[in-house]
Amino acid sequence: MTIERLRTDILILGSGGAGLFAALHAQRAGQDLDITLATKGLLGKCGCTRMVQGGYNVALNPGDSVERHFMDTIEGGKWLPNQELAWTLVSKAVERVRELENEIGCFFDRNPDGTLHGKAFAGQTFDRTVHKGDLTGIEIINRLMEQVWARPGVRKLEEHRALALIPSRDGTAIAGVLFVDIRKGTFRFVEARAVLLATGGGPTMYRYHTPSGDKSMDGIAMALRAGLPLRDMEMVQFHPTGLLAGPETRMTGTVLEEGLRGAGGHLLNGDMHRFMGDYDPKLERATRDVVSRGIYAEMKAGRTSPNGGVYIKMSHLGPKDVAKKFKGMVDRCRDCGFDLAGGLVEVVPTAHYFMGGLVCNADTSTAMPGLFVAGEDASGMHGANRLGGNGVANSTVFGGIAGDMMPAWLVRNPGHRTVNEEVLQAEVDRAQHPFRKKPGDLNTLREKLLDLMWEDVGVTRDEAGLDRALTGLENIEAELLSTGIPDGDKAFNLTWHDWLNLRSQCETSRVIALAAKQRRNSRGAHFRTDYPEPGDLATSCFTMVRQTADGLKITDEPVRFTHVKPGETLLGVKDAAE
Amino acid sequence: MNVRLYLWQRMTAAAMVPLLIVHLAVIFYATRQDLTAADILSRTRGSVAWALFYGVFVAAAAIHASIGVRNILVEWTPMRHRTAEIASIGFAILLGVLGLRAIAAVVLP
Amino acid sequence: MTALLLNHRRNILWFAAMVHRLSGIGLAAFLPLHFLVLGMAIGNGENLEGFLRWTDAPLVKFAETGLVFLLLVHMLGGLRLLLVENFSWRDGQKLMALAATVMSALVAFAFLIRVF
Amino acid sequence: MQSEMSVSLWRGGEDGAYVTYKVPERANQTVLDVVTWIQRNVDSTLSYRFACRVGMCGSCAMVVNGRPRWTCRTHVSKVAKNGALQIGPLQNMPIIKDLATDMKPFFEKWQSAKGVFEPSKTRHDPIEEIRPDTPERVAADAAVECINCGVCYSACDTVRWNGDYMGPAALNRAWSLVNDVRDSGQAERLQAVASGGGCHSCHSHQTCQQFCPQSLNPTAAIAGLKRRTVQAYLKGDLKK
Ligand SMILES: Cc1cc2nc3c(=O)[nH]c(=O)nc-3n(C[C@H](O)[C@H](O)[C@H](O)COP(=O)(O)OP(=O)(O)OC[C@H]3O[C@@H](n4cnc5c(N)ncnc54)[C@H](O)[C@@H]3O)c2cc1C
Ligand code: HEM
Ligand code: SF4
Ligand code: F3S
Ligand code: FES
Repeated sequence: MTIERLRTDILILGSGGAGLFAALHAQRAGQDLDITLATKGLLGKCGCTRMVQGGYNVALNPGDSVERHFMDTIEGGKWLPNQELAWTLVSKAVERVRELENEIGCFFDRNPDGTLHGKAFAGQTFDRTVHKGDLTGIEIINRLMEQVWARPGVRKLEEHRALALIPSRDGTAIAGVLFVDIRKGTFRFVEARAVLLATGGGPTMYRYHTPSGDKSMDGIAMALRAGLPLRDMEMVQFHPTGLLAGPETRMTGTVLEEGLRGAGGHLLNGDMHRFMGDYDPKLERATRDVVSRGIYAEMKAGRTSPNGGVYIKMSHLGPKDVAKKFKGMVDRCRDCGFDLAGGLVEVVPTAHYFMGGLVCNADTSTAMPGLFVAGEDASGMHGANRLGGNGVANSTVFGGIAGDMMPAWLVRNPGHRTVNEEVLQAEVDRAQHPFRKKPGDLNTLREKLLDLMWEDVGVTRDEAGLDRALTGLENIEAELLSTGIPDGDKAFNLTWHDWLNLRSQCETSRVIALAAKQRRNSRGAHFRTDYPEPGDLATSCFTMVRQTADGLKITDEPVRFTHVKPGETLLGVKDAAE
Repeated sequence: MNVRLYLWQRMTAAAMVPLLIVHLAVIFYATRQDLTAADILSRTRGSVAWALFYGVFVAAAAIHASIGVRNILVEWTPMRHRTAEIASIGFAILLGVLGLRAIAAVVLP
Repeated sequence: MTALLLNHRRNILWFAAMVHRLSGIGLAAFLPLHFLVLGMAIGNGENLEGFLRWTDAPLVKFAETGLVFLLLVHMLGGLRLLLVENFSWRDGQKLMALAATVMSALVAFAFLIRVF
Repeated sequence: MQSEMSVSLWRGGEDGAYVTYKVPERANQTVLDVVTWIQRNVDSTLSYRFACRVGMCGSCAMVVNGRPRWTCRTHVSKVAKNGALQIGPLQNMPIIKDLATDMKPFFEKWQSAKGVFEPSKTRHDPIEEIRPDTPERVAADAAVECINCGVCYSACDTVRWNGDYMGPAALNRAWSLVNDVRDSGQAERLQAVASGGGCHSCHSHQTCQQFCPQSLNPTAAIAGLKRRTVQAYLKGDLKK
C-alpha cells in the first residue's frame, strides 16, 4: 500500500483543549512555521474537552490564591503530584483563563455585580471553578475551534488517526507520525520537526466509562511503543454516578452530574436501602472515590438494581424543583427514556479520567527530543487524583505552553530528520494486521476486555485480581491478534478502527494492571483492599513503566517535594486558619 | 439578497398594508350587483388623491414583487444571479409601465 | 435513488412559507393582467364596460375570489413575517400562521357570497 | 421471541441507496445504538460518525424518518413508526460515505459570517465586568449554546435552494457575537452578514428553530441581525 507523504514543521495530534491551544500559540509564536493539526474526529468535535460540564479551576478571586489552589491540588493528589508541574498548572491557569475570556472569546458566567462567577467543586477550599452554565466545555472548545478555523495557516487533517510515532534513522529523536486517513482508508506519513501528543488519554477500557467514543488511549500506547517512560499508570479516576442503561447502548456509562448528590440526592441499593451511611458519615456527599467504592461494594455484594447497579433518587426533593435546577440532566435522561426528576435511575461508578501518562517536564518536553506532550496524555500534575475542574485547566495551560515551546525548540534544532523507514514500514504493516486474519467476533472480545478491567482492575483492586488480570490480558491480546476483520472497503471503516482501538486499549490496560500491582498501598483513585493504608507520605513514590526489548519495566520513583513537604503548607497562618 | 434589496422589499410590503386594506374595501364596495364601468370611472376621473394612491401602490408593488421574483428565480430556477437580476428588473419595468398606464386610463379625464 | 429526505417540511410553518411564496407568485402573475384590463379604459369606457360584464360570469367570480384570498393570505402571512423580523420573539407562530390562513379564507368566502 | 424492527440505512455516496436491516429491539436503545448494532453485527463496513454519546459534540446528527436529529440522544421509541426506521445522512452537505457527511461547507460559512471572536483586550488585562442582566448579555447567552450539529442546516430549505446562504447556525453565532460587548470586529461582521448570502436571504421558514436540539432560536437571531444591519445601513455604516 502506498503512503502519501507530507512535510510540516509542527505537527499537533488531537483537537481537544490541548491541541487547539497549541496550534494557536504556535502560530502566534512562529511566523513562518508550517503547522499541521491532525485529529481523529472533526476539528474540535471529538475528545473530552467539549464534554466538560463542571468548569475550570482558577485562583482569580482576590480572596483566593494560587498557593491555595496549589495546596488543594497536592492534597487532592495525595502528595504524589510532580510539584513543579502542579505549580505550573495552577499559576499559569490565571493567565490562561484571561486569555480564554479576552482573546479567544469564551463568555463565562458572571456574578450579579459583573465579576466572574466561581462555583464550588468537590475537594476545594475555595469556590474557584469558572464555568459557562453546565456546558463549559462546549463554550471553550467552540471558541477555540472558531479561532483555529479562522487561521488558514494551520493545516487541518480531520478524521486522521495517528498510528505510530516514527523515530529518526539514528533513533535519537522523533521524525514524524504515521496516520490513516479515516475517510479514505489510506496511509499518510507526516514528517515533522516537532510533534505534540495531545490525544487525551481516556480510560475507555472499562465496562462503564464517560469519555468520548473516539478516545482509546492511542497516544499513550504509541508513546509506550516508542519506548517513552509512563508514570502513575494505576491512577484511573472513577465518577460515582454513570448512567446504567443496560448492555448494547452507548448511553451506559455517561455521567450524571456531581451536583445531584450535592443537592441531596439519595443512593439506594437493590433492596431500596440508602446504603452510603454504611460507608461514610457524609453519606452521598462523601468524595468521588469514597462514593464509588461504596457503590462498588454493594455491587460486589449482589445488592443491585436489575441492570446490576444502584439507584439514584431525586424525587424526594420535589420533581418540579429537580427538573428546574437540573434541567440539562433531566432533559438528557428523558431523551433516553429515564425519569430523573420523579423516578429512580440506575447508576454505576464509571471510569472518567486518566491521571497516568507520559513523564514530562514543565515545558511539555519529553524524553524523546522533538516530542512534546500536553493534556490528559501527560502525567504528573494530578498525582493520585485529579480535582474536578483541574482537567481542562491542565489541557489548556500545557497546550498553550507546548505551542510556545515548540517554535523556540525548532530554532535550536533546525531541519527535518532522516526517517527510519523500516519502523515506518513495520507500522504500516502492523495496522493492516487484522485484514490478513480470518474475521472473528470482535464484539465479544471487546466485552471481555471491558469486563476484565472492570472486575479486576477497577474501583478496588487486590493482588489475586491483578494477577488474574495480567494473565487474562495476555490472552485477550493474543486472541485479538488472531481475530481479523473482513478485507473489504477500508474507507471510513469503523470496524477497523474498533480493532485498532482495542489494540491500544489492550496495550495500555496491561500497564495499568502492572502499575496497580506495583503500588502496595491505597492513594486517591487507587484502592487496594489488601493494602488499604496510604503508606508513609514523606517517602511517597510514583510508579514508572517503560517498554524495553525484554518487556515492560516498572520502577518506583521517589516524589520530590520541591515546593512543599507533607505536613507543611504554603498558606500563611491567616490563610490556613480560614 | 442584500440589505438594500431587503429593506426595499420590506418597506414596500409595510407600505402596501394600509393601501391594500383600502383597496380591498373599495373592491368590496364596488362589487355591489349593479356596478358599471361608469360608476368606477366617475369616482376616479380627475381625482388627484386616487392618482397618488394608486401611483404609490403601483410603485410599491412593482418594487416589492420584482425583488420577490428575483429571489424565487435564484432559488427555484438554475438562473444565475445576474440573469435573475435582469429578469426581475424587466419585470419591475413591465409592472410599472402597465400600472401607470392603467392609472392614467382610470384617472385622466 | 437519492438520499433526499424531506419530512422536515411536514410542519405548519413550512407550509405557511410555501403558501406565502406561492401566493406571491400568483399575485405577481395576476398583477400585469389586472393592469392590462384597467388600461383598456383608455379612450372610452366601452372596453371596460364589456369586460366588467364578462366578469359577471360565475367562473370569473370564483377566480376573483381566489385573488382576494391570495392577496389576504399573502398580506397576513407577510405581516406575520414582518412581526417576526421586527419585534421581539413571541411563541405561538404556528397558531398565528394558521389564523392568517383561516382569516383569509373567511374574508374570501364573504367576498364570494357578496359577488353572487 | 425477541421482537425486531426494520431499519433502512443509506449506503454509499451521493448515488447510493437505502438498504433494509432487521435489528432486535431493546428497552433502552437510541438511534445511534441501532446504527452501531448494524455495524457490529451485520455489516462491518457501515460508516457513521459520533463522539461524545451525550448530545455535546454534535457529530452524530442524521436524518431519522425524514427529520434531522441528534441520534445519540434520540430514543428509538420516540421516532420509530410501526417499528420501522429510515436513517439517512444529513442533507445539504456532501455525503462522504453512508451516514457520514462532510461538514466543511458548514464551517466555512461559519467563518464567512465572521462567527469568530475579535478581541479588544489581551491575556494581561483583567476580565471585563459585565452584569448578567444587561440586554446584550442576555441576548448573547440565548444564542451561545450551539453544538454545531448541523441539524438546522440540514432542515433549512433556503440552504438547499440558495448555495450562497450562510445558514442558521453561522448567523446564530454571528448574532451572539453582535451582542458581545467585548468584541472589536462588529463593523466587519455586520458587513459580512449584510452581504449576499447573509441574513437577508433567510425567509424565516423556522424549521431551524423547530428542530434545534439545543432549543436555540436561529430564526430570532437572524431577525436580530436583519434589524441591526438595516439600522447600520440607514446610518450609512455599511459600505454598499
Ligand atoms: C464527561 C466529562 C466531564 C468532564 N468534566 C470536567 C470538568 O468539569 N472540569 C475539568 O477540568 N475536566 C473535566 N473533564 C476532563 C477534561 O475533559 C479532560 O481532562 C480534558 O478535556 C482533556 O483535554 P485534552 O486536550 O487532553 O484531550 P481531549 O479534549 O479529550 O482531546 C483529545 C483529542 O485527541 C484526538 N485523538 C485521540 N486519539 C487520536 C489519534 N490516535 N490520532 C489523532 N487524534 C487522536 C481526539 O479525537 C481528540 O480530538 C471531564 C471529562 C469528561 C469525559
Ligand atoms: C400588504 C401587502 C403585502 C405584504 C405585507 C407582503 C409581504 C411580503 C413579505 C414580508 C415578503 C418576504 C418573504 C420572504 O422572502 O421572506 C414578500 C414576498 C413576496 N411578495 Fe409580498 N407582500 C405584500 C403584497 C404583495 C403583492 C401585492 C405582491 C404581488 C404583486 C407580492 C409579491 C411577492 C412576491 C412574489 C414575494 C416573494 C415570495 C418569496 O420569496 O417567497 N406581495 N411579501
Ligand atoms: S443552532 Fe441548534 S441545530 Fe443548529 S447547529 Fe447549533 S445546535 Fe445544531
Ligand atoms: S430554517 Fe432557514 S430560512 Fe431562515 S428561519 Fe431558519 S434559516
Ligand atoms: S455523539 Fe456527540 S452529540 Fe451525539
